[in-house]
Amino acid sequence: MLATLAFWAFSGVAILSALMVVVARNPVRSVLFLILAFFSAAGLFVLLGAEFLAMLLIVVYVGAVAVLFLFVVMMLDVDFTELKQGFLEYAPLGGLVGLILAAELAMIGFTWQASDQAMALRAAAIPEGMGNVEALGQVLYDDYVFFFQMAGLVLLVAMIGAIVLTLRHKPHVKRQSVTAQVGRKRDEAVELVDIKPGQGIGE
Amino acid sequence: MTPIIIVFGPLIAAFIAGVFGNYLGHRAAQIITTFAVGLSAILSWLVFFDVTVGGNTQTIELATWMSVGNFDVSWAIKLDSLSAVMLIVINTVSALVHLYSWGYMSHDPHRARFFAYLSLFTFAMLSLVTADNFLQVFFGWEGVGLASYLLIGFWYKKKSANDAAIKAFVTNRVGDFGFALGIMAIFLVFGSVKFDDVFSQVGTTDAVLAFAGMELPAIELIAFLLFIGAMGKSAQFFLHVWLPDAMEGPTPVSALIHAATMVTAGVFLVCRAFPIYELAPATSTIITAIGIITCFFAATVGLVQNDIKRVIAYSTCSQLGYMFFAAGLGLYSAAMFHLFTHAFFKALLFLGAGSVIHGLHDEQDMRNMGGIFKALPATWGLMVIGTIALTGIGIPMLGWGFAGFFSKDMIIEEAFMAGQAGVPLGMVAFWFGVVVALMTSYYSWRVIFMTFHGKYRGDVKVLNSAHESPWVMLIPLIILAFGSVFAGAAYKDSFLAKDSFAFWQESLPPGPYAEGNYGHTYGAEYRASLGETHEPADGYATDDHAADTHAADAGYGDEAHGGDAYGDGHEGHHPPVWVLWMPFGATMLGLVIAWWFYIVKQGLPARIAAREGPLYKFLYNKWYFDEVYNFIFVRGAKGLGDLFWKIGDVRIIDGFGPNGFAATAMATARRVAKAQSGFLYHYAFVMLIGVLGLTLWIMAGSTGGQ
Amino acid sequence: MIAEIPSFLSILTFLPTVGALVIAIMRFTARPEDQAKIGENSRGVALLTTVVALGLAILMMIEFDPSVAGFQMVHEVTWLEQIGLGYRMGVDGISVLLVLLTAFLMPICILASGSIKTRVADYMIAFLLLETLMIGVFTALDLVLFYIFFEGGLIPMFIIIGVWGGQNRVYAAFKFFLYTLLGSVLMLVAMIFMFLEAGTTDITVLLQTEFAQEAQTWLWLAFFASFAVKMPMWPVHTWLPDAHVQAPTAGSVILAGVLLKMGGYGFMRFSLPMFPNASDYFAPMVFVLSIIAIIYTSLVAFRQTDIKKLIAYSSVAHMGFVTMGLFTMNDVGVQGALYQMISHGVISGALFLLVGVIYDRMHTREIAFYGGLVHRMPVYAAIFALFAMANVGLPGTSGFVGEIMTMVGAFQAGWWVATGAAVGVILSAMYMLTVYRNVVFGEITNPKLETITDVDAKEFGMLAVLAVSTIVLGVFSTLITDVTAASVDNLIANYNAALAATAQ
Amino acid sequence: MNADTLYQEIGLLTPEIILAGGAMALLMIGVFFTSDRASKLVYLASIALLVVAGFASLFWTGEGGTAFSGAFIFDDLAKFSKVAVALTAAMALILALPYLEAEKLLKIEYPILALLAVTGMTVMVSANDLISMYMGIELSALALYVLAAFNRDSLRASEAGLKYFVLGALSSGLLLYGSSLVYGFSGSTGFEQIAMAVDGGTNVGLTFGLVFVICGLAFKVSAAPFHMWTPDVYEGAPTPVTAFFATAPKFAAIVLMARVLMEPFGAVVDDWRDVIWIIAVLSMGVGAFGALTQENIKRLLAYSSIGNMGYALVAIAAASQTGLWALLVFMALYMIGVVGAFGAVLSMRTREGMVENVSDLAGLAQRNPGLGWSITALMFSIGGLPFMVGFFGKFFVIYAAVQADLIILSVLAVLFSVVSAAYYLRVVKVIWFDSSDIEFVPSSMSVYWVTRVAGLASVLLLPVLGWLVVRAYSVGLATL
Amino acid sequence: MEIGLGHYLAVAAILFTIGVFGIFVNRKNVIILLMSVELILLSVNINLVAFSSFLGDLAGQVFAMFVLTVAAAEAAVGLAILVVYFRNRGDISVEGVNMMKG
Repeated sequence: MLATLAFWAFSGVAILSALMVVVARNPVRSVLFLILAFFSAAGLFVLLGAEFLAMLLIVVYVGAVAVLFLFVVMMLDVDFTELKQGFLEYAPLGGLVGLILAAELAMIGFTWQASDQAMALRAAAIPEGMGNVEALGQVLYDDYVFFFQMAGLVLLVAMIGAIVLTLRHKPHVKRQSVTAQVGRKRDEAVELVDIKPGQGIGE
Repeated sequence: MTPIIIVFGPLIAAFIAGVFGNYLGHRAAQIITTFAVGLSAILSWLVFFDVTVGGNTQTIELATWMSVGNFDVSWAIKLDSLSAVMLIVINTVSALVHLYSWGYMSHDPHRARFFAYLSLFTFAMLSLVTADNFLQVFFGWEGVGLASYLLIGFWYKKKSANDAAIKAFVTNRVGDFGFALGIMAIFLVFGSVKFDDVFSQVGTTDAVLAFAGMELPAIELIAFLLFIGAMGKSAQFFLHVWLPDAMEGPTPVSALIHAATMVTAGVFLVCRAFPIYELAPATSTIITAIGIITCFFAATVGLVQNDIKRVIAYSTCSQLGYMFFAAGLGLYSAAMFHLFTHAFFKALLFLGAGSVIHGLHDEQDMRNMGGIFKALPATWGLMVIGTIALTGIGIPMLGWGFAGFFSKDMIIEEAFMAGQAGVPLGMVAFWFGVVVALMTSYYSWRVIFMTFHGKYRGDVKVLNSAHESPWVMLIPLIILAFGSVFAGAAYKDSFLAKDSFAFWQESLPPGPYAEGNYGHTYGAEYRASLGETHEPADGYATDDHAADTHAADAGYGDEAHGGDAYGDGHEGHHPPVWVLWMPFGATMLGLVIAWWFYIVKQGLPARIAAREGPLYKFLYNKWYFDEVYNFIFVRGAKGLGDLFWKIGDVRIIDGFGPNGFAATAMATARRVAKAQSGFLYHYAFVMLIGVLGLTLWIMAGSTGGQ
Repeated sequence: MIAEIPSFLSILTFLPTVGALVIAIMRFTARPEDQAKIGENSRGVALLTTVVALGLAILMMIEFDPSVAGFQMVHEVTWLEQIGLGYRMGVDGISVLLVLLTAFLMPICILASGSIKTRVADYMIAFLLLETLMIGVFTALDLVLFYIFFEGGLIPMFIIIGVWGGQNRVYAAFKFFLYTLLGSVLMLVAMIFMFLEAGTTDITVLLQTEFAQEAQTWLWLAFFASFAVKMPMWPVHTWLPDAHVQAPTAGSVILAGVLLKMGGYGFMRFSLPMFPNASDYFAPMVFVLSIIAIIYTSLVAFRQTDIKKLIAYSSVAHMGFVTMGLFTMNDVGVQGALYQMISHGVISGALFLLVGVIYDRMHTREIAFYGGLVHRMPVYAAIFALFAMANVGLPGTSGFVGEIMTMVGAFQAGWWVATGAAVGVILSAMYMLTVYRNVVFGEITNPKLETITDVDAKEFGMLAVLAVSTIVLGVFSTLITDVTAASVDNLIANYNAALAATAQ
Repeated sequence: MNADTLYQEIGLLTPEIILAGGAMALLMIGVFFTSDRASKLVYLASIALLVVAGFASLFWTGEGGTAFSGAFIFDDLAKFSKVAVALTAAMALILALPYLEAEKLLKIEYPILALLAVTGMTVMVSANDLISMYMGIELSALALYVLAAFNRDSLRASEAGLKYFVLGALSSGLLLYGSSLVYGFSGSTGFEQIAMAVDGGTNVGLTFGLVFVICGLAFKVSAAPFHMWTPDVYEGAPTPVTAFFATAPKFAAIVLMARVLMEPFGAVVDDWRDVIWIIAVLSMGVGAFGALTQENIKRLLAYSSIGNMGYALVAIAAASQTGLWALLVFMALYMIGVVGAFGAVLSMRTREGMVENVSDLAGLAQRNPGLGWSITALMFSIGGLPFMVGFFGKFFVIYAAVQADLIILSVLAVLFSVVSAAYYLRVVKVIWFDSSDIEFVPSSMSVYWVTRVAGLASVLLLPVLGWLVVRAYSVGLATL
Repeated sequence: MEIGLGHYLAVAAILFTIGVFGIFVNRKNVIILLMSVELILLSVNINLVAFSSFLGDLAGQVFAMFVLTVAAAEAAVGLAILVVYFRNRGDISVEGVNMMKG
């Protein structure tokens, strides 16, 4: 019973906050609602017995991704009041499409029927008497090591991409050059300039 | 070898004169062509005697023209009496016209070309008459059409000449259309286009062709289609419109082509194909009708024309009508006889007219002539001979007269006899023949009187410089005049009477006159000479068979057998005396009227003309044929052409086809490009619509497909 | 004998490509300042190549045995055995003359291109490529190979019309290309279907294959779409006047002389023998379309003010005789159609050359511009007269033989067919003589024509060759029909056998 | 799994290991040696790596098989595709170098990202599991997002990157959602297991999942209606990147799509054939009509690519061995055309800089005949006109379709090919018929030769074609 | 009422739809688009975990884990691109992102 209540609570909050993500006028609020949605989803994961994923969701998503969003929202410093118009222009049609889609998908969900062979075909049945984390750990570095490596590559790409796109060596920003500092020689350090009277130091 | 020289000599001469004329000079071109045609003429007389007297009919196959399955057509020279007659007519007149042209065309800078065309024409005509199959006839048929086109349009600077040339060619093509279809029908029915193969089968076929929704006996249909071709070439009613206009060509051309030879090709064709026509009574009746109408129509128009050549042209047309109704009535030999004599006197008249024109420096309008017989005495004399021959003056009971007397009167009388025997339209033909004889006489003498007699009405300067033609022009006239006087008397027996059985042999039935009067003696004699019995061995046209079919099938009466249909053989086959005198009387009456109008009451006709009465206008404008045709066919073709082009092709086919499709494609393209709005949310929306659409599709029918 | 080596036909087919490659190498290795010289040299190379090709084609004719109905000089290389594709060449009585015609017209085209002054090397390359593709169409014995040659020809022709054509050349080139492409893509689907049915693209095998009745109908229609456009038949003919008018002289010659024949050839090679039931079923439709084409386009031709367009429309009308003859399916009709194709190749080629002669001098094709040419150009006038008459179908010229044989054949199929066609014969005289009068006869009214010169030796030579061909073929038609007889008879026999088999 | 099997199985990943390891090594080198010269060396080394990886796949003599509990497969299809992907990517990199140098974009990240993207593609073509499919797609997609925006000072490029990213992410979402449904249905993510589950009968939930998966994949191959990003991204991204987009990723994605549809879902062809049918027709239509009005040649090529992917989908719709090998032949030949075409686009540099309008090609046949002839041949080849090799690609595709009784689809396909011929012709028309005085600066050796060789190949490859078809044919037989 | 698989799937479906809805209805701000994408991924994860739980199979969870990982990487790249875009244009209005069209 409690689980049922929890389900309704978590799912209700998740859906509402997801809706707010989309409709909130201020993007900062959107991000915060997104975080709320993630939390609720994490709750649902717990209900489903996937504790590790729930933790992951909070740590990775809330801790990293959502914060990243928040950073960017604030960094970009957009005048949000200008970005209001036109929201409802396509809303009726869009809403209709959305409703149909949701209805279809929900219908699929409620009439779900797995294949007869599904149980037999499972690749990694959840072992009895083992915690979720342990069970995942068992398979993650064994059967799924390939994906693990791939994930590493994906993250590498993301890293390279983020750097190559955003890292700038602005010409007017003075940066420390360690090698130059260390490799300095005495005779380069001081330049003797002979200043003629009445001319000042010109270029 | 001789026949080959006869036929191909002119071709080679034409080629030399046409292609190398500019290098050889006009003189050489004249000599070569005239020599070639002259040689042909002499040789054809030899062949003529060889064939008609010696009985040496032969067919020389030269080469294969087409050979596809059964459709086997040869280049051949067929020599029988019919073609031999045509050979002498063609070559004699042609040679004389060549000679005449030395003088007539002496001032023309393009003489070489002219002679080349003349010789080319001669070749085409020869290949036509010597054909042993229908397709070669068609070759010659169109070949003479081409030569006619070239010669009518010889003075290519004149727009009227060019137009006339095109008119001649296209009108002839209409006839050729029928002819060609006839050949196709022949091939369909008989599986061959060779005369021998076809004629040997005509009696045995009862094929029926569905044509234009009607079931017609194949023979009738073939006969009719062939006759359409003959109508075109021989300028019969409906398709006659080109002939008067063809006078735009130089006068020798008119003499050769549009009087003596080409226009008679239609008659030749009908005679050549007589086994078909004998079995086609309905078509024969049509031919008779058309012949009568043409005969009458052309004569009426000829009454009021002022151009000397046009009068003669209408006269030609009218005479061709005689020939056709003769053929339609089954009087093939009479038609051929008239063709033969007509060639002489009509060529004489044309060349005489040419002499006048030449003498008066290209004046053709008779209203600007008059009283010039002093300036052109020889021409006057020869023209008068020609006119007498044409009008057919002769003494009926004595059997003496000019050429036309024998041939034309024979047709009129035989028409009467046929009418008596119940041949459809026979009596009509007779009466019209008489009336037209009157008119012929009137307009022929009118020409003489207007041209040579009375007061001169033209430019005096012209009269002063008028001159008699040189000898080179007069000699041919004299020869033709000789023919005009004597050809009738000389060949009457051969063509129509007692010698006709031996003369025609198998190529033509000698006709009821010969059959009626001499059939029992000479016919039997001839048959005996061939060693034949009454049963035809293999040929198509033993006289007897022909006569039988003539009577039985052509519906000449219900009497038992053919020979007697025209009366009892022993009593002879003679029309009543009044019939004999009728044409004579009509002719003399015409002469008198002409004399009264143009000698006694000079100026009266001009006043009548000036009043422009409706009948006069109707006749003067040639029954308004040109106007009607122009409206229907020329304007019709132009209108349809414009309709198909500007509406059909441009608006409909291109408009809805390629251009319309291109426009639609471009419009679609613009729409697709517009859908590519650049907005992310649109793109996302399209994707979502896609997903939704596909899922809905799947839900709607999980196994839709295709 | 060289013609006995197995790959002889391939050599003949690809020889022009070799010539094109030679020119291409010359062109791409030359320095920019030498390009003009290369252009001139390329004429020589092209002429040499085409003449050698003609020589080979004549050898082929000598070697060809007209008494054999089947394919000869067959050359076969398996290429993709797994799926049944191959490279197969061969000729029979139907195709051999078309090969010869192509090879015969090409040197004339090269010679007639004297007025091409720009980008000559490219021009020659395009023409030589085109020759390979055209000959290939007639020699290919493989469905896919045929299609490649058939369609590939569009590319060089597109370039020829578009680069060296007249005012409205871009429109014409696009119309030509897309129209014909649209027609033939459907054929591609049909070909693939046949390929799958028969398991091979070998035409000799396909000729033996019997397709189901219903399939035949669709296949026939698909092929018809392609060939009807190519012929062109009414109402899909409208690309032709545009393409003809805009193409350079040699392009028009080739277009009329050879490209149009591909449609007729296609009917004979595919539609009739492979889908006899469908052909039989659709024959009345083809007759109707043919007759409409003959009469309709003749009337349209009558109203043209552009001389090339007039001849183009006249071509459509003459192709109407071909389609009519083909579907009569009797020996006279079919051989007549084949004859008409050859004859029209010569005659229309000559007519376009004739137009080219005056176009080169005056740069206009307006009929109204001309008049009285005979005064300044007597030789031209004479040759024009000859070909005008040949076009009209005067007996003694090759034009007549084709027309009469097709009509005789058509009369056997139905009187109305022949009657309709015969009306066209009248009309052809009307428009042809009218245009001849307007261009050649009369007084010179346009002062610009006072200085026009008569044909020169080169032009005369080309035209004379064509003139002699026209007349020789017109008088001795067995020169052609003897070659085609065995194959056509075989075609008809098989056709009738197939019809009889399904009738039971 | 133990060390032995790992050792055995890891051999199957040789190309991936070469590429990923090489990329990381080169990254290190590039980071520590920052001179332009070093960057160029890294660049060239990347090309070499791609070639090596390509050859490593080509000359792989082992048995092939699966690794990691069936998540990764190295079969003939994978082998063929890896060779094609690696080599076309190498070609794209070769083409890109002069441009990057000229535009001052030559940074080591470019080849590294390309290498990693190719790694992702090689994983895609070897995917035998929903997860490896997803990881492969994401690895390549993320790298491509970055590459699209690589010219970060260009608004166009960043807009292209943004659009590509947002829509790409959406498509990933679709794909994943579909994958989750499939997983839920079959109880497993492995393709073989899915095939077994599907074999036992389907239900609407699975079909839904399948449709979502197809939609996600259709985005990757830029098939309509998931094509909307393509023209904009092609136009906005730097030209060499566009060239890269148009080649290897398309190949990998279409092969992946073929594998997904034919292997795990081979038994339920009827469920998805309609979907592919519709997508194919839409793609061909959009490709044909969309390009008609395009002035920008990159945009034109984008539509062309949409259209050509439609043809590829026709082959997939055939769902047969024939379809598979026809697809491979088609794609391989299409790659030649695309590489050549982009080589041509990269040759369009005037003194003022790059130009990319169709009209800038005016008179090319005279000014620069080699390039003019090459583009002509390439356009006809891409358009699938005989006697170019591209014709055979389309021919076999339609062959497959007819064999599968998809007659209407084949007819539509050929009809659209006529419409699309119009714009290929327009390019040819501009090259040959128009004239202008724009003068291109001579292109660098690499671009010069790639363009011309591709141009020649599109005409003269016919003899090699047989070999290619036979290879593809055996792949088809071996795979299905 | 027993909470079954259907409920979870329905929740995921709604979240998914909201995410999709956010992408094509949003005109304001590109960042919202990125967040909508995160919502979609979240819905997928719910799906996967739900299936995993109801099938008793770990693969779903593993899958979800990788989705999370990739989502993080995607967010990083997406935001980087967004930053680049903002630098070039100075504005992240969705309406403005239509320089290329047609």
